[in-house]
Amino acid sequence: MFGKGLLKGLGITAKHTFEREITQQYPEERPHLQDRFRGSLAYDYPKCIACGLCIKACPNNVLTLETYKDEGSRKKKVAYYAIDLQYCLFCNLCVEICPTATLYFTHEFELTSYDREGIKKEYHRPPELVPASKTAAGPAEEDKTPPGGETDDKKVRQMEAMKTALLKNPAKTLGKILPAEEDVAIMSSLMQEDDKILTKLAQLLVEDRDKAAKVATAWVKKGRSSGPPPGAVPPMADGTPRSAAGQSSAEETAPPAADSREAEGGVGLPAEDKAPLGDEADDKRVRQVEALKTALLNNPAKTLGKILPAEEDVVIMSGLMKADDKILAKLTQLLVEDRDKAAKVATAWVAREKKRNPGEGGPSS
Amino acid sequence: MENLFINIARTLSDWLLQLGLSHFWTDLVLLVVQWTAIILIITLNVIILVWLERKISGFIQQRLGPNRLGPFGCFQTIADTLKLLTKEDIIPSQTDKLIFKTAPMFFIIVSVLLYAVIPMGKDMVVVDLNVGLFYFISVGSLTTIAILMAGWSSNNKWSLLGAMRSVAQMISYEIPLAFSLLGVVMIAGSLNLSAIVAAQSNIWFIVLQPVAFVTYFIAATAELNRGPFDMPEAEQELTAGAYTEYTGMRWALFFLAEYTNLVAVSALAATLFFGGWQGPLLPSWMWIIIKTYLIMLVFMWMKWTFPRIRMDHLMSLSWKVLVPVSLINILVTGVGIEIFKGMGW
Amino acid sequence: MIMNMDSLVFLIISAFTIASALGVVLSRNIIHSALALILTFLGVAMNFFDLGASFLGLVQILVYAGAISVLIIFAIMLVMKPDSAATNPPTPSRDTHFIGGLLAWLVMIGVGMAIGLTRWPAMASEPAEADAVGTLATLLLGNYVVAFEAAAILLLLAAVGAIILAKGDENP
Amino acid sequence: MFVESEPYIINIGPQHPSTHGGMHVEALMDGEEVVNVTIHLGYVHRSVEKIAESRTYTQFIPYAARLDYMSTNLPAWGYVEAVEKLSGLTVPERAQYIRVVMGELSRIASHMMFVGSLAIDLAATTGLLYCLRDRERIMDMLEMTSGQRLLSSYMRLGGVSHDLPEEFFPAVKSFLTDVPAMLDEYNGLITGNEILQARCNGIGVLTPETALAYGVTGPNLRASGISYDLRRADPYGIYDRFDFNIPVAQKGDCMARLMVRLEEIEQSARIIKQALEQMPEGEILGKVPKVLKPEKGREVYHRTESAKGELGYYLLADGTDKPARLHVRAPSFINLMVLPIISRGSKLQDIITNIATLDPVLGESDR
Repeated sequence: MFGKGLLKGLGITAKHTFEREITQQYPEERPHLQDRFRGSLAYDYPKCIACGLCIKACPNNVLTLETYKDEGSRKKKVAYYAIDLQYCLFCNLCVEICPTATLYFTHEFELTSYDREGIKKEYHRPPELVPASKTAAGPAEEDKTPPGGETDDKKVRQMEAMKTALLKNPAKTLGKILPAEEDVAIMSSLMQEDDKILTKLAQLLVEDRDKAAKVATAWVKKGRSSGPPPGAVPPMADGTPRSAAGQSSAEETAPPAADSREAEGGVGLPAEDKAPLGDEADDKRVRQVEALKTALLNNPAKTLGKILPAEEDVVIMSGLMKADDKILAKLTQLLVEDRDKAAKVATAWVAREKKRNPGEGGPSS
Repeated sequence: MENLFINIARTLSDWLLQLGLSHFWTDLVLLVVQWTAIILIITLNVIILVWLERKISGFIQQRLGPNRLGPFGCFQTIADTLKLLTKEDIIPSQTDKLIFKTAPMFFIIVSVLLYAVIPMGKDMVVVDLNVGLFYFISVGSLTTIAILMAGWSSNNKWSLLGAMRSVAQMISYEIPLAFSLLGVVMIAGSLNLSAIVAAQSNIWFIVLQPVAFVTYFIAATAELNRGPFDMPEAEQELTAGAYTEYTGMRWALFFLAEYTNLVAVSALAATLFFGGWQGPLLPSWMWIIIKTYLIMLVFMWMKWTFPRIRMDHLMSLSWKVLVPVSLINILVTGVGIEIFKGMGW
Repeated sequence: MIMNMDSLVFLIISAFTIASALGVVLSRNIIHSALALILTFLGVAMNFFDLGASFLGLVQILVYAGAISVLIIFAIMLVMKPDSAATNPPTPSRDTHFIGGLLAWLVMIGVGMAIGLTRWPAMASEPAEADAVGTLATLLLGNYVVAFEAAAILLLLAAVGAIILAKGDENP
Repeated sequence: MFVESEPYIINIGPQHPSTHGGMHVEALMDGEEVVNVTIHLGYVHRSVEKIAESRTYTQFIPYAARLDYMSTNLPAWGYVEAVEKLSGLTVPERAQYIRVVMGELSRIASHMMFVGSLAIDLAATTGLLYCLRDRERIMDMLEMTSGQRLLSSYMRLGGVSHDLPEEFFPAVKSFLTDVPAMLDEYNGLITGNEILQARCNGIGVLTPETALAYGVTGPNLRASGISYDLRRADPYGIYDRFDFNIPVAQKGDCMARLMVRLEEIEQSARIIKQALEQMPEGEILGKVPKVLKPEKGREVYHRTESAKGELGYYLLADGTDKPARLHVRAPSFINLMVLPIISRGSKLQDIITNIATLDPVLGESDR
């Protein structure tokens, strides 16, 4: 009979109207993720042996690896590692091929960001592990060293590994320098509270174990007597104890590049914090100068027209530039720094040239 | 409680008379107040209805529906209305601007006019017209023109197709709609809606005229352009049909008008077949609200269950099924009335 | 003439009707003309309401404004030229203007004379109650049933003819 | 005098609610009647075949999984089998069974999406939501096994990437038990609905001759009365070990295409049940060389029955670790080509029904 199917459909919808809703109220109610769920791709810095298999396995060029070699060593080490998640297919091929389980998928799935840079996960060699001889030189020199350059030595890596070890398994590591179990507990709590102590201890352990033992014992004594650890500074932006974050090292918890750099900068090394930034500013300048140079050579009329009013002058000036690289370099620099000055200088040059070579504005010397 | 609104009106008119206004001006002011109240109630009601429709569709689909703004998400529609009010009002350059702008207004005016004759409670009707039912049908037919205006002036193929479909559909379905109501009119012996309500004091006409009710219900769904007969919008085929080019508040006006029509048609169904405002215990205006809402729930239930019918099936359903059925219903009703008269009822 | 409510309403409605009727004639766009025609029909219907003949007014709305004008618009749309801005016939020359005006005056005079000279039968009885649908029904289905049915059959034939025409030849 | 009318063009897509992706259908209409239909494709062209030439054999697996994203495991499966055939790899027994289970689950997911999208294309929104609700259980199972819901890239050369986890078995068992109830619900809400029947019965009739002439495959072909299913006609994998029916309908209209798919859901459930019973313990990944370099000049064409029809991969090796040429015979693309033929003379609304029942996936047809 016509209408039977309609009524049945109505019955089904009516039945479901009074059933329990299956909606998950997402931001409040977190979805149940399966164990194997593949969220964000993450990288465990200390574990990486820089074999490059993941780079080869990746179908979409998501991964970048920059390596360096210590002097006198054939072993490659990671200087810089980046995961550009915007191209990631989440195919699991890199994770499967990784021999040391450095790469793994987390359950973090809210990966949106306001700009492309935010999607990229970058892992730099921590600046605080740059050897003392370099860090002492101060920011001026540091500016010229690109972050993660190839001149750093293996202490950085050692110290990083030591730090991780100290945090992950304090009992075992500290047990080597502190005899009493009680002391180990105090020391590990001190370390967790104060990054400075941690860094210092790791450095000492790498450099001189005896000294480390002495210093550690002193700290423990002090800590036992005065309660709060010596020289405890208020926690910085990233000052939460790292082991408390539940992650094995800082790299994983800090996705944006700038953050991770700052976090790894540690407490005692403010100069290095700013170094990469200054570097970037410098980079920018260099790029600007480069671009301007090209513009001057390719299209002199347009660029020079802004500082030289007469067309004739422009022709003369462009001839000068082409003839002499020095003039070109000087002019570009002036243009970037101070346009007025550039105009003055250019006019002077043109006037000189005119005097020297009246009638025609060809190249002079 | 029963005479709440009547008392308010009476107090107001007494007060105005005391102020020294003549009867003419008092009536005029009262009329303005009544219409303002009706328009306000309609707008608020539509806001509730949109929320209700979204909630109902959510429950039917085992979802929650809007639930973020206010308790049970009941302020969601208000937020949406605000959004629509502040949205850019785009008028495409190749449109017939005059008609494009007036179409939504025409639609909403016609829809609001429908309320004039519906008895919203005991002695609560704006104009107690002697031919109230006929008024409802003829004014209701004007909505066609509004959709036609919208579709034609948009200068868009989807819009025109939607408008054409809508016109064909509405003209065809007016006939079974009017015919199905004739049975009720014959039994009640009047076109006056208050008289029809009064005639149902013993028995509701749904019992006497079940076939007429079913025909009316189907034809009304088509007249309302609601699923499964939502030809003019038909988003799967015509993107948004006659309303494709409309944005912001103009677009919202169409929906306001459609929901206004929904309420009017449901209220008419309640009046004609379910005893209107009659009912025990609760005040009369409460009863008509309850009945109207129940009928609207059925409309929504149907919309969210059924697929859309095809255009030619729609037409043949009207001409080959509904018209003959409603004609037969008129015949049977007439014979029935004569038989009952002969038996001396 | 004393201004009272009734005459005020009448004036407003009449002005509306005449304005929209002028719109029908003067508009350059034929669709606008057709839509103005709907407004004219509505104005006439309002006049009926004003006179207390609601039934007649509603018939005017349902049949003319609701159905006939939609058909007119349909017909226009189906045969319309692409340029809708100037679809009405072009403005006639001055001579045709003159002749047209003269003809219009003649018609008006003729109609006026016909109304004035006709001997209207004296009102037989009291006018029927306003909205007396019952009386109308008795007349249509009682006294004039043959004419009523004849008209119905005529309309039916017209409808069938239209369908045959629209369907076209099955085997052209 | 008869009314003469002028045909006009209606563009459905590329941005349109019911084109299932970026597809442009140009319909030449005479009133509401369709005179002709022209399909314009390429809006989702990703040059997948060219990408394959710059990817190693393994690296292409996730791209293959993105061809037909509605049944992600089936196109990936077809691809890995093609490569295995090309380089003579063997697949362990257990992996074969896991592939069958996951593949058939994907097929059910695709068909559920078909039923739901048909429902919403005919404006029965609720039908879609119920289908998606049930499909979600399959998605959960895919997530359990492979870690991804939609594009799981679960297949690997020589096997699969993960073994089935413990929690998978109760989930799949309860799903299989519920399949008849789900089908009952679809039949009540969608198939049994008279309006839908009126819109599908006798609409878009695809005759067996046309179907064969155009190379239509899969459920669309079987709905036209030709019992041709690669799982039976040219069994690949271990399909010869299972007992299942090939649903065939005779009419070739939209309703037949719907019914065939509904029955296929049932048959897939049967296959999964058998596969789970027969599944042996063992390895899930065969021995695969670290760098796969098939000899130069070897070529292979391998075809599998995907949810949409015969999905074939042609591979040509050039001695390196990357294929010299990959061609995909995409069933969606070929099936879609009959749309003009079955739409001519019907109504505008039937185009929508026809697109929905041909079940194209634009990722696959545009590649």
